[in-house]
Amino acid sequence: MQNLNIKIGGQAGQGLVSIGTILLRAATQEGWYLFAHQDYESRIRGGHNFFQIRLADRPVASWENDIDVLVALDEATITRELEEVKPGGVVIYDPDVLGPDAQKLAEQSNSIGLPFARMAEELGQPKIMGNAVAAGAVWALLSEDLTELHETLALMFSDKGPAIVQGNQQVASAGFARVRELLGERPRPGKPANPGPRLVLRGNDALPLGALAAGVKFMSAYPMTPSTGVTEFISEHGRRAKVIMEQAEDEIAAINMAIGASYTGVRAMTATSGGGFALMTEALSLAGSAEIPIVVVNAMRPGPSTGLPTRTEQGDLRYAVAMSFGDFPRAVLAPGDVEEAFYLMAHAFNLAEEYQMPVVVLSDQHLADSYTTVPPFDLSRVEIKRGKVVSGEEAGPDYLRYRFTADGISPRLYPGFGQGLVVAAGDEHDEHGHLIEDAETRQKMMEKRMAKQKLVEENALEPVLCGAEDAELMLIGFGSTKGAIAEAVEMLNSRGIRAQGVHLPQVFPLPQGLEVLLQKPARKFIVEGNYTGQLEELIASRFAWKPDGSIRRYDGRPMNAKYIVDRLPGGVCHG
Amino acid sequence: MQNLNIKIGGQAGQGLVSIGTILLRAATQEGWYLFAHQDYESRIRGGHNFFQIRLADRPVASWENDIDVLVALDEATITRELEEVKPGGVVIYDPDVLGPDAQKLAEQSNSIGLPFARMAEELGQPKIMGNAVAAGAVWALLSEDLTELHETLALMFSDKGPAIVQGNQQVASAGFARVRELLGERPRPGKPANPGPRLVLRGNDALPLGALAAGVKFMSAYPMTPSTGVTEFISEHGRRAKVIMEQAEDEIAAINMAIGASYTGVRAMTATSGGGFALMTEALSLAGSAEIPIVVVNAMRPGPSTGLPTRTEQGDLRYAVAMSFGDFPRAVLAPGDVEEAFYLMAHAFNLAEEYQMPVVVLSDQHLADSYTTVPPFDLSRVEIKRGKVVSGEEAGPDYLRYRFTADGISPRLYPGFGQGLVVAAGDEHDEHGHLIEDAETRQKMMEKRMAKQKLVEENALEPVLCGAEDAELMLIGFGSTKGAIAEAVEMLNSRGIRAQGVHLPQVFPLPQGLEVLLQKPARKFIVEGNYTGQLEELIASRFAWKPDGSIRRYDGRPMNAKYIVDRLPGGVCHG
Amino acid sequence: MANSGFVVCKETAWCPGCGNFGIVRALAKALDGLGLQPNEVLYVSGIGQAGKLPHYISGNVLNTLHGRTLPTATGAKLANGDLTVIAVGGDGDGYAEGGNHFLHAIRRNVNITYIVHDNQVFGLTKGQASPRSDRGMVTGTTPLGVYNEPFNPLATAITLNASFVARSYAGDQEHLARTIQAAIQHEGFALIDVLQPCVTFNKINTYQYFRERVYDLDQEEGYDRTDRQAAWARSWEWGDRIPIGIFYQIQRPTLDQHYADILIKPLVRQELDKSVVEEILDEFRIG
Amino acid sequence: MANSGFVVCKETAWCPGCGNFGIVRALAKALDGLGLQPNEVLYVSGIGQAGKLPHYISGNVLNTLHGRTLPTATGAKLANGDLTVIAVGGDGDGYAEGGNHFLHAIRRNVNITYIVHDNQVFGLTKGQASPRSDRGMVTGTTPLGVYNEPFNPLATAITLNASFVARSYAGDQEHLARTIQAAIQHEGFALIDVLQPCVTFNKINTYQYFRERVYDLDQEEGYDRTDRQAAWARSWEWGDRIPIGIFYQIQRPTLDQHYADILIKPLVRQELDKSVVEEILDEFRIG
Ligand SMILES: Cc1ncc(C[n+]2csc(CCOP(=O)(O)OP(=O)(O)O)c2C)c(N)n1
Ligand SMILES: Cc1ncc(C[n+]2csc(CCOP(=O)(O)OP(=O)(O)O)c2C)c(N)n1
Ligand code: SF4
Ligand code: SF4
Ligand SMILES: [Mg+2]
Ligand SMILES: [Mg+2]
Repeated sequence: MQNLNIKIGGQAGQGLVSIGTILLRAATQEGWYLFAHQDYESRIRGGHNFFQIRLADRPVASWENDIDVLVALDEATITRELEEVKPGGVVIYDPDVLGPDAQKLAEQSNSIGLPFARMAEELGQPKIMGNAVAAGAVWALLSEDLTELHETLALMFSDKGPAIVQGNQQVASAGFARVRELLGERPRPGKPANPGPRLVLRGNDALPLGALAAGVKFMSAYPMTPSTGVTEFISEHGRRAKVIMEQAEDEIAAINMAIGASYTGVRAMTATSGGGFALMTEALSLAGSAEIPIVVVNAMRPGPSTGLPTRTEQGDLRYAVAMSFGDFPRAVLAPGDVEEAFYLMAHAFNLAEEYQMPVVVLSDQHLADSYTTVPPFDLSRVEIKRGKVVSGEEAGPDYLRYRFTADGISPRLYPGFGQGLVVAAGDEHDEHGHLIEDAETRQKMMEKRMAKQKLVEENALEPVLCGAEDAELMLIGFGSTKGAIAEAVEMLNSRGIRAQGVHLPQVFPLPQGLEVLLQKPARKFIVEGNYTGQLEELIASRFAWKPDGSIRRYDGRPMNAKYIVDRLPGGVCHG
Repeated sequence: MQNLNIKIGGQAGQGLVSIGTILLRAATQEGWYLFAHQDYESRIRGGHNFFQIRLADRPVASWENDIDVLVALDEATITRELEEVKPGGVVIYDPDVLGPDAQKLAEQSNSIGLPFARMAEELGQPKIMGNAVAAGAVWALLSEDLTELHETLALMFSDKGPAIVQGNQQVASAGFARVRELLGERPRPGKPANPGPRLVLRGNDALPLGALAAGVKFMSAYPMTPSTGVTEFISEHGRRAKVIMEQAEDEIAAINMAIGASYTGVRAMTATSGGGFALMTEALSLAGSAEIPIVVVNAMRPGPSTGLPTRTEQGDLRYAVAMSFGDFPRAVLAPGDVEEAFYLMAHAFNLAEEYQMPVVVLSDQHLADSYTTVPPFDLSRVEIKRGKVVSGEEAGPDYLRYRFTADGISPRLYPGFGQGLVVAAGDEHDEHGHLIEDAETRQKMMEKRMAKQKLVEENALEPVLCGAEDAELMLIGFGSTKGAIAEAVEMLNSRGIRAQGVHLPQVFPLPQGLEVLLQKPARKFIVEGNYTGQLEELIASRFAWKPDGSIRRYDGRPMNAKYIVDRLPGGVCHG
Repeated sequence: MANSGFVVCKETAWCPGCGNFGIVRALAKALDGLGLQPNEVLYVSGIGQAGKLPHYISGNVLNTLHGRTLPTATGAKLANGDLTVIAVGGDGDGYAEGGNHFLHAIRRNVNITYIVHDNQVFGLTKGQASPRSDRGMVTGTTPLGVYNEPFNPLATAITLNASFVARSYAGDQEHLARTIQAAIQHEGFALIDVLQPCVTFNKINTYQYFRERVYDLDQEEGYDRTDRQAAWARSWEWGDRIPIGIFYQIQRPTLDQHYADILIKPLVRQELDKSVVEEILDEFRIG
Repeated sequence: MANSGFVVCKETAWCPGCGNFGIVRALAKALDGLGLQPNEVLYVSGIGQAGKLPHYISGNVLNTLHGRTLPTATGAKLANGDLTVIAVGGDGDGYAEGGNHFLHAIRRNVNITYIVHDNQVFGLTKGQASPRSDRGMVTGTTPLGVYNEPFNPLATAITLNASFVARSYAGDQEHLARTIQAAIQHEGFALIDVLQPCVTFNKINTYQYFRERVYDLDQEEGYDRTDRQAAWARSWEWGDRIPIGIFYQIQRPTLDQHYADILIKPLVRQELDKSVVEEILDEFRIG
């Protein structure tokens, strides 16, 4: 595999996301596969952020530590990130923003000083086009010519008019030319043979796209990082796709609005994070009791409390599984990458409607904000299963919302669609939906609801495997560690250790298939992004089982293959 | 043991709680031990409720099915409860409220018709004194004379003036005389030799008493059955005990007010149930992150959602343990009876302050509303440990709220008590309490907080055992099943089965001592009041262990010894 | 309950004599009078004695959580505008636990009717103070008497520019039925705060108390219900005379009008158009 | 930060030019002017750009959750009335997530000062609409433009009979410092809604916008700040002229006065009197 890692560092508001976005689109256009992740602070201007892109000649699913090209928009990028640059790597910095010490430091490496904003201004363009200068400069290390970069700029700025497009192209060319001039020809990363059309998306794009593909009609949400991207995506495309996205006054209103909409018969969702997720617990429990489908995206960030709002963690797993006073059926899905995010999101709506229950989709900041190249999504793979729904005639006037059935699923009637009345309640109720006090009905109604949980479990998504079947070592994880685990497994296999990766796209209820895997003779490690080992605990509670070891991270940063492999016990790694 | 079970049935608002309360106080006065539980609907008038008292000559901890005396204030009591009356048991009913069919039914047993209200009126007293007539009637089956009953009435109505006291005494005597006349002398339940002074309390009295003994200074709450009794108790005694109890606009405000108060250095608490508990999750997480002590009483009722508001269940255990996005230290206590409720509540405040964390006390409707005779509480056993607190001088101006220490506990300074400034935050922070973004500080701060969790675990309350040490059968439970399990164990031992009961007053973190018990050769059953086996799951996740069987109840009603023993596998019970 | 006429249940969990009976009867009368069918009506309620109302009258029911009446009703109305949505709850539900939603539902001007059973007390939890309790009222949580400034829902709603703000009285079913009809016919958010005696827990604001005080603003010569400032001023009258009637009514755009582009028909009757999703996906396609 | 004078931090997480700088400076000036020491002051804040303020000025800090500023501040003040408690947060924090607490904190009239950084937008989450956003404002969540009726915090507070209701402007530090001093000196709940330009996300309500419009009500001849109806009416002025100053101020009992029996000294300075607990226990003793 050929790889190239570009890291763009600077302050919030300096344009590093623009530079990154230009580059990742142009690079995809040019044919590379890529993975790009973002690291930013909970502030709007200043601080120290970075945007890191890994290009490769085949699909990649995670990030690497060693940097080939560092773009420094500020001094901190030099002082903090320089040590990550590989021997022979290139540093492109803006000399206008570096103090003398940092400049000296930068100059020790293979470095180029380009005054991005000044160059733009000297070319008669606004300062802000310094971003395109930087993009052009990096592009010189990637490509022979400017075609794809110019095309990307044209596409990205098309709504700003031709002058802006041309300005950007002009300054990008200048940046390109300067680097070419200073560094001459350098080896370029290999490209895949037949790349074909692809999408380049973040988790926060794929999740709402999955929802749209599944026919979501109503969303309500209250902004909270890192889930806000999902909300804004649905807002942006709502008019065209005929979806209402109503900003709520708080998360409690958000989920209750969605429940109200869902009750009438539309697919409805909300998205949130951390504290907002906690505030939704009571309503989730209402959805469980009243058997109203609802999909909740929870994009995890490090807790407890406000924690680190813009960082990543997998610390809400225990909570997502446990979030109710009292028992009711549910499912918790945990997509591991952008492609899975799309299809699982659609699946979540099917589960919610087939079992008339809440479904939680666990994302996290790392999945939400990281771009990956993926094959175009296949809408024909998105089957829409709306569960047991009866028409007005079928239902008749004697319709019972909570009719006792063999599988615990009572056919839904949409209110107003027939003579039957649809009575739903969160209080304990009888088949009609009216309130009860007696022990017998209570017990039957609990058993009816929990019968559905059994079905959900029987149909749980099986683990996704990679690596060696006859493994001596197994890495088990869920959610956004999928790519890191896959690459760790590859790394281990390449070192002669037969390793297998087990990714759990469904964490609750856990699939039966996992038990079989746990019985394999391999040494098993659980890899997860939290302090207490929440996945480990979940598996232990279900299968009365303990792993041979665990690899955890809880400093707010994502894992990658190196992080995992470095933490395997010595005997394993060098054995 | 000698036992007598009295059940008073009727509609809400008919006075069955008054009758029950008169009787339980008079009976305690007379020397008996008792256990009394209540069953009522989520309404204010009407429906069918009962109040059941078990008298005995030694302490009792649970209820029995077979009724010796049934008092029927309405028809439903006859149609629904008559079958529970033992052969030879007595039925006292009000003929004025029974239809002819029910009256016929009632007459089939050893029954007495007494028109309670009419009798009161005929004696020139208001209708409402019918309650005292009924109490007097029952008293005739318990005692030779009216002394203790009259004294009780005098005490209970003293604030209403002598006329009311005398009226009640007069009509009670009339009820007493009628029964004596109709039934003649009957065997009376035996009494303990030297009863001595005792208290007769509900869980909802013992918990706030424990809080007062622990020096709680501030409470805020929003009413929710079955926790409201705790709130109203503190309200009632607040002025005298110098405790503020502020009714909040919602549960979110309630816990946040308490956190605000606690931050300044007072012991603070809240109480809630079900949905209200869920709404407190985010703030609990704040208390975890900002290291602010707080005690939350959650009185469980059957969920999910509004569920059965006035019934009992143990379905919030999983939630109490898991209630946070992200990890932070905490403890969850689960008192099993009135006495334990008092001492554990006081202990909860010590834990909260010693480890600067939230502590949840799980009660439930059965514990909350059931009266038990207990020995007077011993305040000298209530030690107050306020944890590491520094004075203004000790702290100095360089005080750091989150100073890194070996055990993870940073000494508290109360704001305004010295030159040092007290900076607390729910966002991730440094030793000062100021916000941070870097991975290193985050990791250290997580480790600091979680170090406390380890201490909490090491000092966890050990299981409370009863029955045979060399048991062949073990019953494990938590919370309000304690009495039922103890009596089941007794029943089994009396049948020649060596049984042991294991009650867990602390459910999180579980004590090490439990593991030792789990290794004993006995067949082990987990007894709990929920559908999914939340305690079982908790033990499984901690010790990778599964029981031999489980006994559960989830119809909203409390367990007792018979319920448990009946559900043990045949081989066990008759083996 | 069948779909012909609005039947009121005989079996309820309410206390005999409770003001809630007047409300449910007036509601049935109002709905019958408007010629609606039960399956066209959706009651959304929270938790409390008031919140049980939907179970006692024919229609579709969504009985949710304490305090969450309004967002749930808003979602339902946005998803199926064909339904006549009636939100109903207690004063605790609406003004304590649900206070935030009260503010923001009004700002949205969603086209629903909101009936608040205002008994000035928490009924179901046995008589604690509500935001509407009179000063000095002694309850289980306020042994020193209620201290807080009583919440004035009418003044607050007018301040938030609610498009229909009324008060009625459970003891006057005619007036209440008429007010409910006007509220349902109003395009936009309509609040009716209904004075509702709680015979068990509120010994201050009784039938007699109200009988002696209420007068009908609708009959008041010269009262201009489009004059916001006058309406606000009038809403403070609470003493020997207590006005009932429509305090304030204006026309302003409703939330569904804001979403007119999307709501070409009710959401629940719109099929998924996969081609639009393809179109959006195509915008992300590269190469 | 040490305990002598109120130092304002140089390092902040705010954007250069943000209105928040004016607020923190005015606050320091006000506190210095009142002769307070940092350890006597407690700032309670929620989450948002505004909520970070306490970290940038000397004093005690309780930085809580988004929207929960007011109940936390209320609890702190009740437990230690010796502290000067200043609640501070954004308009999203206070009027969206925290709307319910806004209503009820005012009703309680707890003796704290509440400073709202009103930038009419959610700053920290990158510019979505807040309840204060002008109609038509296009944001990430309102691509069709803001539709809801803007929330008027002053009119609402006056309706709730808040005892001190003011508006100030971050661009006028003198006025703001003066208003803060008056608020702190006021006995009871004091609201200051501060017009605060967000230079990054709010391109409508800018420094220039306000500079052209604000005028000082405190200088207005004949304005009677105890006249509630007039104050309410004035609070609607938002156009070519935008008033700043104290709109409404009255004396009414405060929450700690209600608890005077208990608060013979601050709760935090009261020792537990075990004999009272014995006394209560004794009442339950039988035999
Ligand atoms: C989240 C939550 N908090 C508290 C409760 C308990 N609760 C049920 S009804 C009620 C108040 C009832 O008062 P109101 O809304 O005025 O209705 P009313 O019974 O007076 O008609 C409360 C506090 C609850 N069910 N859920
Ligand atoms: C419960 C919860 N919901 C949402 C958020 C995300 N959040 C943080 S700040 C904020 C809004 C900020 O707006 P405002 O309060 O006006 O403060 P500003 O940043 O504009 O000063 C939101 C929605 C959160 N932290 N917690
Ligand atoms: S408690 Fe009050 S409001 Fe509730 S039903 Fe009884 S009288 Fe009506
Ligand atoms: S985003 Fe706006 S409010 Fe926040 S710091 Fe920047 S300018 Fe100020
Ligand atoms: Mg009420
Ligand atoms: Mg703001």
